[in-house]
Amino acid sequence: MMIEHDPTLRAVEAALFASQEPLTVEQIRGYVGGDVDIRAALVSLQEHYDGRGIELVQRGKSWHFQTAADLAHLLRREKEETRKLSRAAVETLSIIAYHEPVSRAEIEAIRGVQISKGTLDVLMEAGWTRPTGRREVPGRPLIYATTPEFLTHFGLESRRDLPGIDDLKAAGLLDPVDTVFDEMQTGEEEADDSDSDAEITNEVEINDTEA
Amino acid sequence: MMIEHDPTLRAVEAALFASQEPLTVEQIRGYVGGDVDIRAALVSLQEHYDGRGIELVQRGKSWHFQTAADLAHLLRREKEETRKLSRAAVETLSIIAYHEPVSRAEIEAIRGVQISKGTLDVLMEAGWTRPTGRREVPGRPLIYATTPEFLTHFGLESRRDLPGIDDLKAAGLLDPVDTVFDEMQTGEEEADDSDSDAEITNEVEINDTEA
Amino acid sequence: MALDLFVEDEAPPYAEEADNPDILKIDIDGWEGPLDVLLMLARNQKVDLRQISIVELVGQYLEFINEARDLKLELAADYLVMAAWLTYLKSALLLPKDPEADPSPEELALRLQLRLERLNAMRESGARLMARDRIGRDIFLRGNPEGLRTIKKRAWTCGYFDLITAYGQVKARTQPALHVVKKRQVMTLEEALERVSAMIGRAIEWTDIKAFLPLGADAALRKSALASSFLATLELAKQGAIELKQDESFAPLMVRKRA
Repeated sequence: MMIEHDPTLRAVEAALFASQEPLTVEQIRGYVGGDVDIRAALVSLQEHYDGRGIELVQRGKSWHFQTAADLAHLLRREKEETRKLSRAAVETLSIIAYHEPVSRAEIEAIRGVQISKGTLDVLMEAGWTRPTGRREVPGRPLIYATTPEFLTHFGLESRRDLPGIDDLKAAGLLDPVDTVFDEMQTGEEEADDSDSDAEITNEVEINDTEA
Repeated sequence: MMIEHDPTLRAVEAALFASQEPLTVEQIRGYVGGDVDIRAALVSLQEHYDGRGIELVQRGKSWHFQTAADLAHLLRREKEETRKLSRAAVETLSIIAYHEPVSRAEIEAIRGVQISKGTLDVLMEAGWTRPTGRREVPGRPLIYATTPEFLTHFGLESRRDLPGIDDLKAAGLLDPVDTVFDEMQTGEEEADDSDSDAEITNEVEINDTEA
Repeated sequence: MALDLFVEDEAPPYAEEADNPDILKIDIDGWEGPLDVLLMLARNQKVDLRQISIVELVGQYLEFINEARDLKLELAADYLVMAAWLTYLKSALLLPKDPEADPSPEELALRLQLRLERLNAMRESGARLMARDRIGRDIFLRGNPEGLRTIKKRAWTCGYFDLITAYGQVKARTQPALHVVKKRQVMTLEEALERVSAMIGRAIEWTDIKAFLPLGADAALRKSALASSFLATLELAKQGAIELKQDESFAPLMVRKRA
């Protein structure tokens, strides 16, 4: 028995299925044609595939089909993962992702060590980071950010889905140390202590610094 | 709402999706595991995908997903690549527009330069000129004219809207740079040549500045 | 410090070595700078980094450095710089307060603690990121996509101005050269007759014909005027209005009104 499926839905499904790359709504429109509600079709498809062995996901602005995460144990291919990122590269990637856009000097300030030549190259070669411009400060250093491929690879809909990013932000852990001190100073001068983040302690043991 | 799908079905679906090659029942079992009815899952999946944008097909002993055959036309997208006409092509087009219908030899005589083979082809590919017949002279050369698309592209109602030689002269478009210079020096008037529009001269030198 | 970009084992050295002081001492190359070592030591205190004892941490770091020296490991300069700085910090923290110190040792200690927190946050985030279900490891895209094809079609463009300019240039380049005789200034016989008749009334004495030529005229006009005026004087002489004389060949031609 052949069920009549919605032609737009079928076309969007086929395009995403055939594509070697994730597709944006506009790219899909290029294949499917002009005057149809592609977003609605995507939502409808996403619902249809929910819970199946394949799922339709959005990563950044792009959509793609992928296997369901819980089936990883059946499909995992160990041999694919022969090259693992070094600790330096993982930390650098993480700093770029959580702080972007960020300059090399800023990365080094957090890691307390210079980035060895090649670490950024490896991340760029993997397609996960790229320079996005220059910081308008003396020397105009390049600033780096993550790419759509980064979101795709790590299964993130957007940077807001980075693990724990909200907590880190709330705890001020994404602010540079200097900024924290500047805020403390301002807080002191104004004798305004409403913001507990900016509280300074003169205790040697720094036991009760609220974060 | 998450529907509970059959685990075997999900696993078979994911395995077929991720595989780079069609899979036999035994190969699928390698992923999905031992004691399940893979054949039943395949039949069930095939029914599910019937009429969708994707279909599950059996070729010999192997199974694979493919995009629905009737949607193949959607998966080819025409992309326009805009290119500017070469100088030779623009000149040739302008000569055809002002003198049509005109043979290749006549165009060359007016241009003072030979036309390379591809130039007329490009103008025909662009849809702006076409052969309209043959000149009844020895060799019966093809003669070319502009098309309605030509008028549309340049926003002309008819060829009569093309500026005449006087207009071109008034706009300074008829003056080679050195002539303009001479005029500034001598303040001389040039002889009037108002009806040279349709004049074909055979007295031009073929110089070798082919563009 | 040797640093492989891709290493076989993702586990950071502090994971096991932290519990094994021997490896810790020997494997100095496993550490990425003093801050890395400090973070490992801080984590060994097994308290929240916000409650870390800086004084204790400094002690542990100095101990670490001394052990490395005992083993005659070559320490990079930055480890020693950090050791010196921490020694200063520790003493400043323990000595009676110097109100003049700026920044205060407490601020320096807090800065260190904040830096450790930040590095730790990124290290943990990196680990969580790497542990996600990743494409190609845990999750798979379609193995054999048919691919979407793009057929390129050339669209030619040309502006109207380009079109008419091109024609103008073709015409300008290839128009047959037109040779036009320049309009020259001449004096016609009629003009000369009129002019000489008018002027002769004043010339009672013999006068050089050149005196009848227009003043300030260029050479070409003078030549034309001379020829026309000569013809005019001949005509006037014929009519009996004037007399002409020339003393010898090529001498000036003299004219006077007939009495």
